[in-house]
Amino acid sequence: MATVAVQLFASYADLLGQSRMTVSVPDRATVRDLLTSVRSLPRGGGIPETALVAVNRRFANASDPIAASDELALIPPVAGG
Amino acid sequence: MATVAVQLFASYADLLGQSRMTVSVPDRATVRDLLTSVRSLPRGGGIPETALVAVNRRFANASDPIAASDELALIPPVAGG
Amino acid sequence: MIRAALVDRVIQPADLLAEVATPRSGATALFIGTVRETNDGRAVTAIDYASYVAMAEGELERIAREAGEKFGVDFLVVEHRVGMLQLMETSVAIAASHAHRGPAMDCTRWVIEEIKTRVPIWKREHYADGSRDWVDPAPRSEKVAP
Amino acid sequence: MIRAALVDRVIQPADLLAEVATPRSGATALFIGTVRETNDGRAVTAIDYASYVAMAEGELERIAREAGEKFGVDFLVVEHRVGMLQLMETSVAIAASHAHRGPAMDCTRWVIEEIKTRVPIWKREHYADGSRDWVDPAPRSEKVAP
Repeated sequence: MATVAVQLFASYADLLGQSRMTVSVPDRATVRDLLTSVRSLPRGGGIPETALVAVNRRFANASDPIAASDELALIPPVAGG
Repeated sequence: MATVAVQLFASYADLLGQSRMTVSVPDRATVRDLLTSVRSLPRGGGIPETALVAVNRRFANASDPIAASDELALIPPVAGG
Repeated sequence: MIRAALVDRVIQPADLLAEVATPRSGATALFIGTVRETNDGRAVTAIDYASYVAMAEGELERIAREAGEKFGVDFLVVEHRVGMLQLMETSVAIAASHAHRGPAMDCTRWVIEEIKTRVPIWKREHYADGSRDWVDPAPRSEKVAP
Repeated sequence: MIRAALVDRVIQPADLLAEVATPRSGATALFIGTVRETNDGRAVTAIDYASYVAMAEGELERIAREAGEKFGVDFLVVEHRVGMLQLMETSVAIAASHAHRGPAMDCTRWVIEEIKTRVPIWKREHYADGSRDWVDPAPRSEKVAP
């Protein structure tokens, strides 16, 4: 197991009551593992299994690996413009 | 025969050396007759058989009738914008 | 508010934007045509826009009205300038606003295409070599009615 | 000149137009997004735009660069505002100029569509009844990568 820091924004931040948190993920974790960990937290189930995740400020795929040194963020459906 | 006044613009005015002229057309003349008359004038052959004609400030069809009281104009290919 | 005009003064795009601004709109599209320094490989120094004024005004107004109906746009301003224009000056400006972006952008685009097809305006380009020519978009002379 | 920025001050569309003005261009297209008084039938009084700033800036710049390549556009400015905006204030402005109108308009349109798909910006609408909600364009949450 490893610990990673995750940023939360907008509705996801409201849902989990914080804009940054740390979660435990398996060794050699992927984006999918991160989402599983977040969703297992209290109220985490409100975040969709298919939520967008950014790794180092770029959108990532579910199978992309993550590391403790990565800048990770859960991205609610964007609504700019 | 009747006489009608025609306005000319841009390249057509340059071609015929005037911006307004009178031409003779048959009785019950159409737009097509007007063009035939204009094209029979000196240098008039430079105006295409299918030139655009406006009757009372609206584009007309070749078979539309014209009268001496109409505002007639030969419209070179437009190039606004 | 839908308005179209032929003008012989400088066009101020910001004024058109202000005219179509309303709390009912979430999207505004603006198109501007300007005098470009080259055309068909020749160096242009200015363009003289001539017009059959009485007809051009009517045609511009019809285009604006038709565009409003076609795209459900209530806020549309169109101005086309005539006279001698220097490089970079605005010859035409079209501003449309709508609740949503699709109609605002579609409307603006349709209006400029229609202007180029059916408004009796002609441009005489002045070239760096001292010559000048009427611009002739040849294919358009093929038909009698639009 | 291609430039994109996230800003927390008033956007001046006229400044963007001036930035893309050049004698090489014959056409300029501008798109503006503004705060609208209603959404989904609810009376809106203001919108708070939030952003993952570091990523949004990079994504805006990538979109502008991609648009420049895709449409052959050399003059493009994109500004998206964040923070609290009142009715009629501009949230996003995109100005593009090009020799010809097609690329200028296509480019502007493509940029706003991309912004709405891939830039991490969220809006919290404030309603006349005192409530407020994050705007959730539901279908977009279906996928993991854009």
